[in-house]
Amino acid sequence: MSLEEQELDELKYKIGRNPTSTELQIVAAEWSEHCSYKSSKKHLKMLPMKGPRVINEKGYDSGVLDVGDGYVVTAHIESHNHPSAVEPYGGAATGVGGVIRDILSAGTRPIAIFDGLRFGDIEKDIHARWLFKNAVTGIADYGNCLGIPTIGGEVEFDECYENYAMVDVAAIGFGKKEHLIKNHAKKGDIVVLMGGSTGRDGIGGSQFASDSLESEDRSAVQIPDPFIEKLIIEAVLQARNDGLIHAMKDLGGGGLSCAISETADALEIGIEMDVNKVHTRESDMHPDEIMVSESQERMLIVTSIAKLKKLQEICKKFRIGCSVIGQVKSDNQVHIKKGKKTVANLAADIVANATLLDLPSKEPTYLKTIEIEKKFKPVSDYSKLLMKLIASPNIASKIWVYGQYDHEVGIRTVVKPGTDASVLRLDNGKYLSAKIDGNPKQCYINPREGAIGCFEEACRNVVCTGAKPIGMLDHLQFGNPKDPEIFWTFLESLKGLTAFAKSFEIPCVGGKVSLYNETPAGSIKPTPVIGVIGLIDKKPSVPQKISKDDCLLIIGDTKDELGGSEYFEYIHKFIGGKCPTVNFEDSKKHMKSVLNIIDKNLIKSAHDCSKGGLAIAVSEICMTNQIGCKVSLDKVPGEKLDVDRILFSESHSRYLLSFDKKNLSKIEELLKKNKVSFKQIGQFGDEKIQFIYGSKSIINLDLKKTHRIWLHALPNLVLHGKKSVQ
Amino acid sequence: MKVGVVVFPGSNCDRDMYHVLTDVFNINAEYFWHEKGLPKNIDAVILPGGFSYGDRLRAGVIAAHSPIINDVRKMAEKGIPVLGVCNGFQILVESGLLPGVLLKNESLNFMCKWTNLIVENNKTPFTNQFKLNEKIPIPIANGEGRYYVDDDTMKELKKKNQIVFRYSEVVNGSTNRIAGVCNEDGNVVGMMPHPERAVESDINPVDNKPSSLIFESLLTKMGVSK
Amino acid sequence: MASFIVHVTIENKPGINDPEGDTILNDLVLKGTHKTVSKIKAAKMLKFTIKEKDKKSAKSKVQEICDELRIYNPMVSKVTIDVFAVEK
Amino acid sequence: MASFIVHVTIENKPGINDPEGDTILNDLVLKGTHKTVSKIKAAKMLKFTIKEKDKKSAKSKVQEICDELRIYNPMVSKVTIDVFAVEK
Ligand SMILES: Nc1ncnc2c1ncn2[C@@H]1O[C@H](COP(=O)(O)OP(=O)(O)O)[C@@H](O)[C@H]1O
Ligand SMILES: [Mg+2]
Repeated sequence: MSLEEQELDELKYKIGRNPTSTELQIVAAEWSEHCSYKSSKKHLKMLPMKGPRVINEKGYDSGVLDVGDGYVVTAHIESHNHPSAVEPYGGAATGVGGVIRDILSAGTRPIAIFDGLRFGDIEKDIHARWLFKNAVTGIADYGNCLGIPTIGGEVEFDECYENYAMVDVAAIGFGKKEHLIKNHAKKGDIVVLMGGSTGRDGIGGSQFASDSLESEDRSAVQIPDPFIEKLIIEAVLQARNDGLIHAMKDLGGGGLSCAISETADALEIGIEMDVNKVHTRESDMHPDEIMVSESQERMLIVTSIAKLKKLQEICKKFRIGCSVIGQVKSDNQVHIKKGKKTVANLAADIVANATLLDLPSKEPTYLKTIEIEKKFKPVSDYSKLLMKLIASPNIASKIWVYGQYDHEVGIRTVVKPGTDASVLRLDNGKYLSAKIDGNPKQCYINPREGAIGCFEEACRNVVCTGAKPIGMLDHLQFGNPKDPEIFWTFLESLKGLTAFAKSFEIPCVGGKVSLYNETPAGSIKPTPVIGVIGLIDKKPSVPQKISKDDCLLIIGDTKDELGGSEYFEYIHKFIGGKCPTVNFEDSKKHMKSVLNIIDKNLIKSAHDCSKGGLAIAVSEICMTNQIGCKVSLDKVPGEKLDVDRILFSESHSRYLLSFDKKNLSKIEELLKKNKVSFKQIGQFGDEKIQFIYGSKSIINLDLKKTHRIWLHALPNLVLHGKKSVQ
Repeated sequence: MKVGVVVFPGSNCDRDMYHVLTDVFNINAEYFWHEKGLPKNIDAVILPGGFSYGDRLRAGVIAAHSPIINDVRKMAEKGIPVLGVCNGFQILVESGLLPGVLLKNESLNFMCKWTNLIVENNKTPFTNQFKLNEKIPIPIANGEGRYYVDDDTMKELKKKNQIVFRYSEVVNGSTNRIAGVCNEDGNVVGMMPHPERAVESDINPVDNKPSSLIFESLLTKMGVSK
Repeated sequence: MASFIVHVTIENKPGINDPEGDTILNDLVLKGTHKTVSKIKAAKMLKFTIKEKDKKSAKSKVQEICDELRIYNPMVSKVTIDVFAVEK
Repeated sequence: MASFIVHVTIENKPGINDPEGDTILNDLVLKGTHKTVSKIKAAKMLKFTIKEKDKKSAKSKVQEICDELRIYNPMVSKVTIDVFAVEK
């Protein structure tokens, strides 16, 4: 842990003396990129954070949305990339733990987990396979043990993550508005550390997240203990019900240093604490170690002396540690003692507010030529090609992943993982829909349009369940921000997200920035991951079984936008071309129309077109419904394109609706009225996935065989190292 | 009539079970923390699913030593209906109230999926409303759900009609596809699948009627008509 | 009283299948170039630190704990107990 | 070529916590009457049966397999490898 030289000078100047070693550790932890957001904070302000449903309170680690009838939903997203790259099992598991405590600290019960997983090319790279397999087990073991359903996520493989791991975890909480923690404290209140013991694990952790992997501190491995976390959840919620919590913060990156200084700063109080009072795992821990230890499963609670006894009883019942480590003072100082001796005494606002940077940015040179396409070998057999794509790791069914996650516990899961967004029922009769999406391949080609695309895709997924988007979470993951070209991609993505959020009036309710994501081969591709939360007032659109003679209709134009597509990258091994862009007006019209149609109960299911394009989206519908379909490519709306482009373009704002023939005219009428580009392109029946152009057969795949390959491709690869299609 | 829902450190389906008992079936239910005793006026006991003690050492083994298990045992001896679901089943097995053991699934992974049960014994307090061989669509969610007994015990189980539920397909490698068993008297039943996740139509994608019969059987046994 | 380290190894009885060992063998080891391995068995070990008057009582005490608290499930597993003196 | 049994014991490195061992100690063993136990550490063991020319090469072969296949993560765990000759 160390400060840069000018930061050290700045600290000396601000406090007018040389810092003690403990002060240095505390400040280094808090001024790290991970805790202070020093490179990004200035710019993050551009995101719209307000909205009629958004509830803002000081010191919340998660976003809060009012969902009516006295209830709130909380949401947060985090990543645990560096730790997962070193120890995928523990890193991914403790990633879940961290985001759950953010939800808990607002005073809400966590009700859902989402995971976004990205690794190197698992077809070639055995190490990537090992990382993937263990990260999935880590998430499963942690979330399952907590009894919080993991109801959705995504999995993607790309060479840019070689020897690395991107593990994003989002969580949603639910509770009564009156139970929200109001985060306040007054002089004489006491500060309690609750949960597991403080050990040497994770020392150097948050710094580690801000350094590239080469210079990692390998002692920063965290061992997950979901059992303690489960007990903390129950104890905290009990204490909340009994009104015992004045303010609360979870311990994450930077450990006690960050929790104490941020609490003091946010609540405008001083905190005096004694490291001797912290329950430690080992007896010989130095104050510096205690202050920066990132031992998991701990919460900081401010309460009053009068309420302490009840709090201790609760902790005793749940057999978790509960130590009074300090008091609230009126002087705005963070005062750390060891017994009688002062080891650190700093103004909270100095510690908690690192000087923000204004880093230079410059358009990367690679972007100048990225849109130029190369000539590909003509495709001779589209059936074979589609089969290959269906078996590819990015497209293959992810049931091997979410089948290891308990996605039913809590008995809220109305729409289960496996299609688009998942849906939870809430206690006020409404339904919540959510999904996270990223697309580094497109973001690499166009950081702005790529990020907008992720946002729109997450919205589309939520809209397919009949939900109106009410909030967004962004997770901005990039390489070294000091590289102006990388910083430019960060800014572009952020600007894109801001423009979309403003135009669609979807407030950003939370987010996270993760920088310095570098592998030995260089920076990762820009990897923003966007979570969207939607609300359904009446009934969600639960996919109904499609039957023979039902119709397939597409909304939205298919354009010549194959840059970053699975077709270019997986089939032709080509990175480049024109990335799909979102036309905001069309996008809104389409969302509105789909919601309208769902509301009128006219369809059996809606599915969005995304990764792999129309060909994959249609195949997915066929496979999940166990029914064939015949699609006429010549009918697909949009400019006139070659067959491969119609099949595999990943243009946004497209939806596939499946419905009973009798509703066709009503749907057409509604879409015409809304001036939406659409067309009925297919009909269900038989056991073949077929694409034709005019009278010419382009693709003809056996449904059962395709389905089998789609289901088993991923486990075959991960467990047995076997490719399903050559 | 009153049903006790036993809660261990790490139980996590207790609230789901409580919700189903009270909100869906209008049954008077109460939570009992594992360190407490069970009062005499309890008419049935349910051990819900979860990860008691984090599944450490073996699922259910540490909870099986909890003080409350002595009371559960006494009630079981008196013929009071006892149901263990998932981790509850594991605890009943580890405390010797039910025969057999639950081993790691053959896939070695946690499995969360919907499957079908076949009713093999419709004489228990939790199955008296079923027809024999009736099919129940229901989800499983466990890592250690592979039921195992040795050959001799298996013969006994068959002879004494102690196999209550079987899976309709091979799910996790359980001996004879066993998904649930009862004690010799039939009043203590353990099952790996989660009936509480299947009784409400909005979260059951197939058919919630069959699994509801598990709770309606209990009501019938208690002489309560719904 | 002296300190002892007691290793308790819990493994499946012969005849009970061991999917974990089999999977490591078939999916990892034999897939590679390591053809000299013919079997892998997975077991769990608990290392107790215990104060007893001698090796023998350390062993019998731990055996008692294992039986009484069902550290192993006698229907499927067996235990092996090895005692080591703690070096001062 | 001779047959060897090789025991690979995988446990968390010293200083890294061991929640499983702690829970078994505190919630099971110490709840009872067995107060002479002061620590329990949980570990995993794999028993390899392998044909190699001698003890030494059996050991190095198994070590190689464990490293190559990432049977354990050296960042968190340490392994101990013990070789035994198979009695005929
Ligand atoms: N890592 C994961 N964890 C949980 N669910 C996942 C994961 N990856 C994919 N899924 C689920 O699989 C389904 C398909 O995922 P994906 O292809 O990303 O959907 P989409 O293309 O609609 O964004 C979704 O229901 C998604 O939630
Ligand atoms: Mg989708």
